[in-house]
Amino acid sequence: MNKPVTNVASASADLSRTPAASNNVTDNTITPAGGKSMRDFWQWMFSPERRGAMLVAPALIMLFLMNIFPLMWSFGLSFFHYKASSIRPPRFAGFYYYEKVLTDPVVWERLQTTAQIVALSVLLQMVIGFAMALMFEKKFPFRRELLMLVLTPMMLSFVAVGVFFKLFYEPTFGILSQGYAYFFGEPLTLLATKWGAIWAIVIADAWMWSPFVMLLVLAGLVSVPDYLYEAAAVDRASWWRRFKTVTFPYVRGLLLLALLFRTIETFKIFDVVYIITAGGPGTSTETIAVYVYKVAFQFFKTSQSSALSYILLFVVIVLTNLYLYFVNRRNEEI
Amino acid sequence: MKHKLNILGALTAGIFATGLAVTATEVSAKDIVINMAGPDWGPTRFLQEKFNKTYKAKSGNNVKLVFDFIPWPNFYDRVAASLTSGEKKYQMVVSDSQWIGTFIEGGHFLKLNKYIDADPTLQAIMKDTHPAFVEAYATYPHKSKNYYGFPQFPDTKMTWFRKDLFCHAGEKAAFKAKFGGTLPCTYAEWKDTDWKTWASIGEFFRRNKGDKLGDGVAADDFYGIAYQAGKGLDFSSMQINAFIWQHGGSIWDEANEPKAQAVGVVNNAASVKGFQHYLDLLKWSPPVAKTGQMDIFVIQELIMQGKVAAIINWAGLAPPALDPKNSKHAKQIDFALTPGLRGKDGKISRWDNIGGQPFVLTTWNSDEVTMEALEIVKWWMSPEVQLDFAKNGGESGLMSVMARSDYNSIRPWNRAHVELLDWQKDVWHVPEFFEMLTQQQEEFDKAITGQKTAKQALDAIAKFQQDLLTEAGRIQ
Amino acid sequence: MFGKRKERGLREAGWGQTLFAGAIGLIYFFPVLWIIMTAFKTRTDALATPPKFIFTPTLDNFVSVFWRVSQQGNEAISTGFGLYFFNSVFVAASGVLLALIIGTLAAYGFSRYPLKGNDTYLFVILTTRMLPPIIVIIPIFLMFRLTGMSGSYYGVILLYAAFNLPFSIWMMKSFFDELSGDVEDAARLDGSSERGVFFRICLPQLKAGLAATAVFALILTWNEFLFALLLTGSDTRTVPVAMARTIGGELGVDWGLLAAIITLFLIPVFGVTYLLQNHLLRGVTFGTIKK
Amino acid sequence: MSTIETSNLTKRFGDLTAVDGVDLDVAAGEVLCLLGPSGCGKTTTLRMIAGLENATDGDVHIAGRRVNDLSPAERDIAMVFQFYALYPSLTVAENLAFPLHAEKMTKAEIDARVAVVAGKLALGDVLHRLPNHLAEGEKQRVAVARSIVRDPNCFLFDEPLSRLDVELRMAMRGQIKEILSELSKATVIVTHDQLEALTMADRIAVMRDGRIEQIATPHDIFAHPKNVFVAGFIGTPQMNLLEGQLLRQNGQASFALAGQEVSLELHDAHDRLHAGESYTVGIRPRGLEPLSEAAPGSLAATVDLVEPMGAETLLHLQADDQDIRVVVDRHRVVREGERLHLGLAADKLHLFGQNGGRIEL
Repeated sequence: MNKPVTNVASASADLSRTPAASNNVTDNTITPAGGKSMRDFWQWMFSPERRGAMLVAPALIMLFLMNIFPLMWSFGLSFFHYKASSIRPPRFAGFYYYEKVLTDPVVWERLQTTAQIVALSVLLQMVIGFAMALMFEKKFPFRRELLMLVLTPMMLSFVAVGVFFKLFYEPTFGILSQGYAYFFGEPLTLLATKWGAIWAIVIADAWMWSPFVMLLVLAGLVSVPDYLYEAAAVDRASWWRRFKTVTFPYVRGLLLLALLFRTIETFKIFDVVYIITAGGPGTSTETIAVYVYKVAFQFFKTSQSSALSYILLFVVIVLTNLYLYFVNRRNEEI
Repeated sequence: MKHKLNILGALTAGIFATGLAVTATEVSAKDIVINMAGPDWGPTRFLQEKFNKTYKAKSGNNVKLVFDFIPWPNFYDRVAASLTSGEKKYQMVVSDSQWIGTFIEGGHFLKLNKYIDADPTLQAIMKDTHPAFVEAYATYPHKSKNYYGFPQFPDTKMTWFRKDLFCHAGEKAAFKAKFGGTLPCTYAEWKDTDWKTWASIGEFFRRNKGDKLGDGVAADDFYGIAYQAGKGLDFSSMQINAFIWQHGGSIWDEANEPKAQAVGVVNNAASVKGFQHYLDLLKWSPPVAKTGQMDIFVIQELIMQGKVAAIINWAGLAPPALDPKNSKHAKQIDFALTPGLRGKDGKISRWDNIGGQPFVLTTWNSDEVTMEALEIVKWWMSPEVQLDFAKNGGESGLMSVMARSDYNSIRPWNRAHVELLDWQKDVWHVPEFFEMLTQQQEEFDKAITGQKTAKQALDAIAKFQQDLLTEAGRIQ
Repeated sequence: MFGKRKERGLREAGWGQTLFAGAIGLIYFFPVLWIIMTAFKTRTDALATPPKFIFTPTLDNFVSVFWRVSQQGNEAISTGFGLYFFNSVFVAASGVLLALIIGTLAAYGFSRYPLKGNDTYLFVILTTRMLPPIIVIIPIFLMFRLTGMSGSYYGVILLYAAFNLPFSIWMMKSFFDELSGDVEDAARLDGSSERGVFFRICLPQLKAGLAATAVFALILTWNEFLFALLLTGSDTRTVPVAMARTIGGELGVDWGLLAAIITLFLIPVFGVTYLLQNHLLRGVTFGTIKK
Repeated sequence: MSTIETSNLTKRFGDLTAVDGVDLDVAAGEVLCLLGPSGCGKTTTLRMIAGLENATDGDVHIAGRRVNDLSPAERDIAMVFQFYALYPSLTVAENLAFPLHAEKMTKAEIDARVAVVAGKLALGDVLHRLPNHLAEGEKQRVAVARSIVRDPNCFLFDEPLSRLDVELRMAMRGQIKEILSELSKATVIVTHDQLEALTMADRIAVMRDGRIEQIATPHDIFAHPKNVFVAGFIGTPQMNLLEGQLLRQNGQASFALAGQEVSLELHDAHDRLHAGESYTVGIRPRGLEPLSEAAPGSLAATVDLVEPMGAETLLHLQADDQDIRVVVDRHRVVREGERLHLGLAADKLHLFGQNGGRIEL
């Protein structure tokens, strides 16, 4: 936006034509050309027109090496018959694997399962996160300390959460099951049915990540200007109206942001599922990420898993665009 | 090999390595490092510790064995990633028996026939290794004469039971009164125990909280029997295969490739009967059985914490059960043969699925490294080391060691282990094993959690395997 | 533009709110509390039925974190946890720091000197975080082997930096966007160099943003498992990988030991978050939300 | 010599021409105000002078030197920004010292200079506060102090007073003017507030749509607006601009204004006017005199609204749907609905041709 205008490049080009500069060239027979072109190159590179490019270059290079190159590699593989475990060289396959994946009912089933888990978990995260943010919005003694208690779950590893929640659900030893048995007389076998197992996963995941949503919402809440609340109070707005017209608009964008990040992350949910249910009972809680893991790493159907991943990427990109569309609309409104 | 942070990075490391190689050739005793991938648990830690303390290479080289201890839950992931990516990091690998086909066909595991043929010591070791181990741990194609590995930790399943309950006079009498048979206590009584008695045990020891149990009362709901019924890894196939084989059913037999079929074999009447038998017995197990999560660790926990009277589990998991730090009944747990199916002749069939891990060599090493690795194999398979291993929680693979008069008394489960070896078979070793295993576990789980009948599950398994193996060219 | 969304003073609620939030907070915190309690329990207590809330605490589990008994005899052998702990701190801190440095520079570039197709770049950067990581593992492995980075610190550090980069760029860019360009212009007029503008004018205003970005990146990196499992060697292994040792072996899950490791491993990230808590709250309005 | 010169200064953003061939010439010690409605290109012009914006075309000379290729820092100018642009992380004293770091000065010298300007702008009490803890007026004074702490070639102000309340604005206006006259540098002030421009400027450049409409002293601009835009823009209440056809001219010019025929005495301009063409007649609200009855050259209108302004009263009248503003003495009592006759004194008229240009009378 605010580009400073300097034209060092042209100024220095003038300079190099001065006698002093040409002297320099004749003085030394070996390095001057290199030295000069080096310096020119340097000046070219760091000229203001290229400042933006220079600033982002390290990041782009790093992302290219560490993310984009491997992605392109696997993208390429998705068009070949290839098994990572096999010594046979890849053979061209065209869109074979895309067709295969898109027509595979198993993939659609796994996507459906994933969607169910994502929908429930993200919804729960939004609700819990929002409720807790409202709770912490006001100032009260020990607010800092209590807030830390609530933030802790997201600092735990997936392994820790998975393993301990599985223990909580365990019918004999699990504290949840024992609590249930105390009231209902029989142990809780939550993981025995599809929906029980889905809820088991959703509870663990939502517990872990609601604090994330809470932080974002809280940031929105504390930025609502006081005068709006005062105005709402003067206008004798009901709690709900105040929430809808004053609070929510300030939080909506952040809520959408949380929604996007959590949807993308939950879409990839793997460890918690793998540890708590291993996809069971049967395959009823097997998410798409678990499925990709199996296909890629246990079955070594490298091409198929690559093709599948790219379809997933497409789905996520669509979701993201949708999200960005909403965010942009919001920014225009304000 | 220490990985230190090096500012100049890979380049310096490369030059440094070249420099080392040059200096190394100048002295006679070479530094040779054998990196070995292994799961992080007792049997491999023992190998490392024992090696560090006692191993001296005969060649005079300075041989170091460096274990990469990888947590069990992620062991396969780590090894598979390393091998298939061409990382070439490991010179030796502790493998699971099922994997070897995958990595042999991938060109990662070294065929040992030519080394065995050239070395009488190795020949003697192969001869002395129990045939069940050779078959399961060394051969590919399965049961062929191509050898690839040696037993690192051979494992079998056996019955773990609570002496204080099974040998309790009052309980014994009550059992007799109710079921007419003997509540097994001694080794001989357990040897005569079939699945019918096992079911009676399950029914007999089903006590509610507060009921009388042994000398006291049950502090919690108490159950009679449990065996593995878990969705993860192979935590149900290993037990279900036993039932299928004992009932005369079969799994797809890769030794008869390409004639062997899956449909009509995997789902034949005997197999279905065997699977149904397995399912029927689950009703006497703790409630976790209903969730399809009753894996080998859960049943271990159940007996250690006093929630169940008897289980069937691997010997490899037995040491903690005798450790009072982990087990509430460390003093009361004993081991016996697994129950089996009594035939018309009155004999008990005990076919079961073998466990444990072989270790193998990789293909990308210099001859020198390979020879040193084989020296380590010979050292490990030597009777003294094997005996010491058995004394420290392991099991020997050598028949000569197992035949020693004191072997059975080294650990309380050894007698059963040795006797059961003749009943061991293994699942498939073909590279498709993971797909077959995974799909089978899913279908078994559906039957365990009541979504399918035994027949439906086995039909689905047979069809899947038939299609998969036909596509792979293994069934014609 | 200015002061439009100034943080207002929080409204006061008294001890009543403390009680209410305390009750809810404790319920929410209960699983963590249970884990921490388990760290001080014997195995039998940990699995007791009915569950034990009052028990005789033991420090055995914490001893086991650092020492184990050898397979032969009864010598105490180091478990290497100290090294793993150091590795975790070192790798996470370096990765986050690197991502923060590179990400902040890039964010400054994207914010102040937009390129052609600026938004496209930003979007592509975001999408690199969207795939299940399992899919890029084989090529990354291969790359690491070619460059000799496998098992080294810098390999993982670079990977974690790249892993945190999209997030850092997005977050920092939104902070730069909220800064007034006038201040930078003023500095330019006052004779400041471009470097001076960035370091003396922009960065000091972004302390909160940097802190928030660092905390989020740290939380995401601290517990990273898959890449750590596959790309570290036995000397560079991090705690989450070493932690997995306690959930399968000859003993299923070693509840007390696992809980003890979780508890110890929670301390640094908890501490950092607590110290940066105020910044976190101010700086959390990141990403695509402007003003 | 501290001067600012721009010639043909142009800025295009894609298809949009924000600044279109601006020629300015500010002498040393002179204060030039760039005045115009928002979006007219005045701030962009200022930023191009400062070097914060790249000129698409044209030159900027500061102190006689072409500075197009120099960075803002090299141009040696001081600027006060609309939102003050105080460095939020530096205290007031550090803010004031900041521009001095670029000149090689000792710490003692810097401290001395800071003390001087702080004294001048009464900032002694707040030197150690952060900008966020200052009142609006204090921030403004810090911004001004920071600009004069150095001895730059020239000063640029971007809407310097727009964020102050009326009282502060008046005070600051005087203070800035005083300081500027002391420093006698070329100064450019951007503002949209004509009162600010009229009081502070030596000359005013009125801008619209990227062009300069008129540059002149405040008096000239007020007395001789060069075109309809300037006439309408300068002066409060706004000048009445009535468009009408010249019906005939015979010593007197008869215009059809607001549905009435109004004859005006236009002296020697007659021969430059043509019957049948449209003209705009401009007259300031204070130039209209309410008469009790119709007179030659008067305009009848109905009082619509009476707005007392203290010393005077502003009347809004309605004639054939045209709004006419008249300022009368507060003693004159007018009721809404009353019909008035407005006398148009010829010497207070401004006449503009069809192209909007002024026709000298």
